[in-house]
Amino acid sequence: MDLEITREHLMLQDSARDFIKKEHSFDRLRELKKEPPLKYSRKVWKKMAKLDWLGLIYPEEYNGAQMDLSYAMALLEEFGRGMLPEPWISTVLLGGNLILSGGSKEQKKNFLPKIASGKLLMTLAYLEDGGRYDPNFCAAGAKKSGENFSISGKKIFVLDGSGADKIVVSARTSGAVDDREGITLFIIDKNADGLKIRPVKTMDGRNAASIDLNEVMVSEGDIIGEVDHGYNLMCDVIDQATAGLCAEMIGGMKATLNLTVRHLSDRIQFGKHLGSFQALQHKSADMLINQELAISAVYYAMASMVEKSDERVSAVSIAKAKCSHAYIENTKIAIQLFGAFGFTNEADIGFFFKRAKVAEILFGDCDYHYDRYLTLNRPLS
Amino acid sequence: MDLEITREHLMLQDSARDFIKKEHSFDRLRELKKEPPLKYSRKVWKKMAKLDWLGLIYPEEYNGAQMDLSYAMALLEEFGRGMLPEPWISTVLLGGNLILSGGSKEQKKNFLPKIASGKLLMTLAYLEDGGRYDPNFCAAGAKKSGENFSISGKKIFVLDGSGADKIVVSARTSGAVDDREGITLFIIDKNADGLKIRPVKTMDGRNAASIDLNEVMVSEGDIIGEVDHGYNLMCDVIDQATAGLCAEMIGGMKATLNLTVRHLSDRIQFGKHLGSFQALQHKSADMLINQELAISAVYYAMASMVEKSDERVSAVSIAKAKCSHAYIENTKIAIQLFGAFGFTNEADIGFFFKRAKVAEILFGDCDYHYDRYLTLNRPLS
Amino acid sequence: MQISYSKNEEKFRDKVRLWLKENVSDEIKDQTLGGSSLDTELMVKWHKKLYQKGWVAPEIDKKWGGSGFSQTENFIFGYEYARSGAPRLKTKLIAIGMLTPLLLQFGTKEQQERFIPDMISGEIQWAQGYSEPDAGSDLANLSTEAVLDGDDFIVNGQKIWTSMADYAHWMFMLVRTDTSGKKQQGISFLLVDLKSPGITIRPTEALTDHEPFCEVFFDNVRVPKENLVGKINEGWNIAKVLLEHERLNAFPVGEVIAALEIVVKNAEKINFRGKPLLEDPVFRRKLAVLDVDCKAFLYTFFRILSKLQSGSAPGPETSFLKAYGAELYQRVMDLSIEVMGPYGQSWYNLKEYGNPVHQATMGWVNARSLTIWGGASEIQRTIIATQVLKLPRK
Amino acid sequence: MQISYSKNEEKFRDKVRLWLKENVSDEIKDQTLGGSSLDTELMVKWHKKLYQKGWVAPEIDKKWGGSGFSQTENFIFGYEYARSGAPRLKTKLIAIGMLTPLLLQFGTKEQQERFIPDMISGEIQWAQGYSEPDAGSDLANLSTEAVLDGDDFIVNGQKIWTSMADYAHWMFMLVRTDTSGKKQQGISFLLVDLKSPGITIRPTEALTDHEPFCEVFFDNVRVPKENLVGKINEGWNIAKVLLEHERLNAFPVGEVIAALEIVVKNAEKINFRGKPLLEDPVFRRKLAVLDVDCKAFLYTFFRILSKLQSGSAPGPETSFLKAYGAELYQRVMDLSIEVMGPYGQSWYNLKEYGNPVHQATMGWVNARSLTIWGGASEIQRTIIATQVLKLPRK
Repeated sequence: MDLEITREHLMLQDSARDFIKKEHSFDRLRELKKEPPLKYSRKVWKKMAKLDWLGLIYPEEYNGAQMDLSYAMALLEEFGRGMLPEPWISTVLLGGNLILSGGSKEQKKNFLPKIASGKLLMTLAYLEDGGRYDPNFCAAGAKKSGENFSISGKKIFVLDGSGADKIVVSARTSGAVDDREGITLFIIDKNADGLKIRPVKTMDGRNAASIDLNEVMVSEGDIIGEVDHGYNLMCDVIDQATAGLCAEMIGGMKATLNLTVRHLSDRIQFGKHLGSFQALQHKSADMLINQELAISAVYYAMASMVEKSDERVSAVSIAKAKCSHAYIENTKIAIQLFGAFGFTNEADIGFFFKRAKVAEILFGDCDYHYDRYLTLNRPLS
Repeated sequence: MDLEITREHLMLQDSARDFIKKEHSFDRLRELKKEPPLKYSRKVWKKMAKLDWLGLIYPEEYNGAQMDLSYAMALLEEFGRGMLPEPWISTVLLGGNLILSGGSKEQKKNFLPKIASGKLLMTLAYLEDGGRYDPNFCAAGAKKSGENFSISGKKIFVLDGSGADKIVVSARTSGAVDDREGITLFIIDKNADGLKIRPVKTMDGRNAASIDLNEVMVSEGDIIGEVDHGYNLMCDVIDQATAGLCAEMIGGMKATLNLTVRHLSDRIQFGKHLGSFQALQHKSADMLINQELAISAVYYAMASMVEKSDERVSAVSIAKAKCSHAYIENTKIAIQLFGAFGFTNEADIGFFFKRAKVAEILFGDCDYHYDRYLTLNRPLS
Repeated sequence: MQISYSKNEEKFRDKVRLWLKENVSDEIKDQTLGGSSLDTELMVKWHKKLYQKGWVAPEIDKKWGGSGFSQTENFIFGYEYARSGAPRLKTKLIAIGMLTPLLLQFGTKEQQERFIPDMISGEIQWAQGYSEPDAGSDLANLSTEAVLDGDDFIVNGQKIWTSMADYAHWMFMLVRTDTSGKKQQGISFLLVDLKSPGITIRPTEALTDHEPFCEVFFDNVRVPKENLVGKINEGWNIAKVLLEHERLNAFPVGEVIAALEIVVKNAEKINFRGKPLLEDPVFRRKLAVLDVDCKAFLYTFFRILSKLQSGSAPGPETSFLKAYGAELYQRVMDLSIEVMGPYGQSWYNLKEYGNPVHQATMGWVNARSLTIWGGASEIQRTIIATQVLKLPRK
Repeated sequence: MQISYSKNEEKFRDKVRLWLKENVSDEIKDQTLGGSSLDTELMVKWHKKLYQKGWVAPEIDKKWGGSGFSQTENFIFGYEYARSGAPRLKTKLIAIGMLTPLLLQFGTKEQQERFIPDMISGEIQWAQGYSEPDAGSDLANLSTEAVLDGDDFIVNGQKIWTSMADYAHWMFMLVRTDTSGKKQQGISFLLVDLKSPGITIRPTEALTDHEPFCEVFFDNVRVPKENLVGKINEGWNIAKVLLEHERLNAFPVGEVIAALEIVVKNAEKINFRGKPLLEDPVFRRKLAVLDVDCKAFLYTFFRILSKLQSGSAPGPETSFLKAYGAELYQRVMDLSIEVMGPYGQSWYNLKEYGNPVHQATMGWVNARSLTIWGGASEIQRTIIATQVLKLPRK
């Protein structure tokens, strides 16, 4: 049993912290908010490539750093702490990861080195209207048409969908709308005929998109894995991204608590430091408790991912349920303890509050994961 | 719109308070706890009769005081505050009330004056193993046998079942085990052949019983209302008793808060009164909030009962859900604020804690009433 | 005891309900029922319409332009108003709810005549100048000073979180006129024309990306002596009365119930694994809890109303209404976002997607402010503990 | 990072599991798994059995009669032990968990040899004398005094909430030996034979109707000087170390998970409208929340264990475990009562009714004490705020 992170993880985190200090700030976020649709910068992205972060989990043969998922999570914790908006989860953990996990040798050679060098941005489009958070709900259809497939349908809340060069789209090649079988994954170019990418405003001021597919033609070579059998691959990759998101959320929680403690230690009311009021002390303690339990769950999920344990799906749901609850809860307390100032865009704390809400929802909210946990661990007879 | 109680209610409450001060104490409760199976005293009961409390809600022609249900609730609030264990709810609001609401003229003449004078104790037996809180779940069967009925089955947690002279028993005369139709109410004498009353220890040290019925013979004259149609009558009476119990719970909450405030105002730790610690102040404030919302719900339920409004069933479920939650929650906080002393039988506060738990469960817990509320107000399409 | 309305009350309710039904447009409801505030232009129009009807200030005498409603009518009106989706007037909380009754109690006849009618007609908008950088929850710590110089006060200092200062024409404010005694002494209550030279107004952006409040800087601003309300150095008592008014006004019973109905309507339309979400047992249970809590909250309002009718004044025990109401509203808003599933990420409206979402996410963010303004929940609980429960202060 | 056991660890776990399965009788489980404590007679028998196996004091060196387990083994053992339904030894918390490591750290060689082996064998039972009527949460306020008179201390005063004083042979206690300085100074740590003349013991009845603690009165009780642990007037530091041990010991991870499994088993057997309650969606949702919280709690224990293994000591950050663990256990117990429906009213066992209820109601009542003993939850949160988060004290 070993749930500690190593010196190598800490070194990676140190360099991430230095990078964020130099290249990023909350004022940069305030600027990016006003720049639709990207909400991040390709320049910073290229610099991240130079640090080998974009190929972090890819094999050396594709110019990757060949590190395991625990390093991705270590890195993401720092991104969460510093609120770095660059599309690391969507490109590296979703899009690229699908190719790494299920792609052909040729696809790997074609895509992974480009991702690692920062030249290619990718994402996954799987949510649909009426399907809530279920990846198996897939009405978008792909019809065989000679050697090719013609895809029509609509996907919503595609993470970093504006600006992605390639979008992996789940589409139904057989079966009923919510069957697990019959889903196929297609790589679609952003400039494909019939594809319309519409930017969507998200609460945290980041980048999402709705995409409409109107008879978009895709060749067989752009299928990841096998026809009809994309579901498991997709779920496994979403789980890895979820674990990564959880690590980001932990970083956000830590920053939230730090900011709050600093505020309580500085501000004076009624002749005393705010932080000396017992009711506020106890709320701060609750924040720590929420945070530490979430951290434990995420570390465990991370370790079970790295170990490819049978528990990993369940562990990811535990981690996401805990993080979804703890992050939004802690930021709510923080806003309250900051008082009126916390309710302004001048305070940094608001970024965490809004990010917490979006992160709570991304890849499924508490109820979705409680439900998934039950289905796995306490199946109905 | 008028939810205030009147001067007459207050006068009734004053006399109840005087009575309890004279005839009752927490040390009396400590004694009664050791006296199975009754857990109350017939002597005190007789004194209550002299004050016209036992016929409070019965018509004058049956020696009652002919007051509406709001007076019953005013009285019960004081019983709850003082923890009077006498079987008022079971005898007056359940047993006698069934006869008042659905009995024949002869039954009324036979039973109500005896109840009013303190000579007759009654109760209702309706819960069964496997039925949880549902009054329609009724496996106990009554078979027609000539002019009579032969009843067999088992009832559990019969309120004040030990010591009751007559027990009204719900038994199935037709239909499936959970049908609403086909339930008939029978008055059974405590000495009837085939009836076995077994005392059950309850957490609050009061009186409950399990009863076994083995071919108990009952004549047609001992049926309340019509054969097969006892369900609605029974539910209406249980609702009245539930509203009464809620009033008792309010009294208990008020006493709980008073005791807690007194403790916090007296005890000194770290050189300050406990009551000056902000975290404890805020918990006390939460107690008040819980209590006041429960009171509002109970007053509304009471008024809708008196007015026989269509809302009354729903209002009772709202009141019971609020009281069930608030009373146990407040007593838990109280025990915590009392610290180790609160965890002993020397402190009075423990009586409220245990009573709160039993009251939470009596006539259905929160979930039961949430469910009932939904069925009434947000029926499934 | 009685839970039903009298015939006359029922008639009054039906009249109010009908008028609101006919006059609150879908355009308005789209904005208000999601918890958001109304566009300025729509708001000005609405205020005019309501003023013509005579319903801007229900509790104020007709001679000032109010409705002169009885307390019961006032309650019925407020409840129906909120449930209808009619917008909360910009002047409601501050000008109608607080300053008008305050001027009626403490103002001179001249002040009343000069300010009240224009306040009700909406011609003059008011802002409130209370908080300062070092005087938030600890309001008595304020330091913006006013020094008498001939017939004028000279005001210097800074106010923050002044709602609508960029929109209002006048401001009422607390100033320090004496520093020698206890903090609570030496505070005065002034009415200030915001066009006065020396005033700088800087809007502050809230988490909603709107600018609902400003910083206001005073640099040797001259305020005529006759704009003092009450006696000099006795402004703290006035402020306290005003806070009571604020608490009762900050009791969003109709709003919270209307908001929950929106949640239900959305849950009816949203599909969850082949059925409306409203039929999902887990969702239903969450709904029942809120439903029951909203009802108990409504009944509490009935209870206080009964008390008012019988002539007893609501004292500090109403303090729990502000805290509980705000927290209940937040819980309803939480569920409103949860209902939306992935759409809960969206910022403002996503109507184009045919999703039954109004401006729920903005309303959700806005709801966080309810436990901060007008005495934070922590302050409310301390008031309950020390003033209602009389717990020792040390 | 690694979540699985090594081959050796797995072997060890299987060995422990097997022995417990063979030796924890149904009679014992009936009592323990409902949250209740074991009958004295059964407990004495069990202690003997466990002692013969050598497993009474897992973390203590074999030369004292302990098991000499490694830290990982110790953890595995503790977790399996609790989940099996084996009873918590009466000596576990106080004698094995606190006094033994404390004597090993601060005691003289003579004290160690005299007391530790008998403590582990169970021949000598110990009580803890800390709290006093005016020293509860504010422990340093204690006033029971010990005055040196020749080779003896003369002890006068009163202790309360001393667990098992009616059952124990010896007691360790904090006494005041100096009143001149700060409260925390002038406290000493004494070992006292409870048969000494001048000691009166009065059991106190708890809400469970048991008598788990006593008041102990000291009237000129003579305690030999050699029974002082550590230096005179330096007992507060010893007590603080001891509180750390108490916190780690008060971390009921196996217990809480075992308790939840009982809830599940009962919910499987209980009928709710024609189906097992375990299949009811609302119940399932409540279960999932607790399930997930229990798992996160377990993983936290793993995390601290990993830290211990890599040589870092758990500091005050473990304080949140006590508070959270106690509250989590209470929540599990709440659900355990809820599951039972009407049977939740019963006091103790109702086996005769064929109901799948052990001693749940007693366990439920008992659980309330967890947030009070060993530093109330409020104290724990203050420790977190001031010592971990370093918030200002004024």
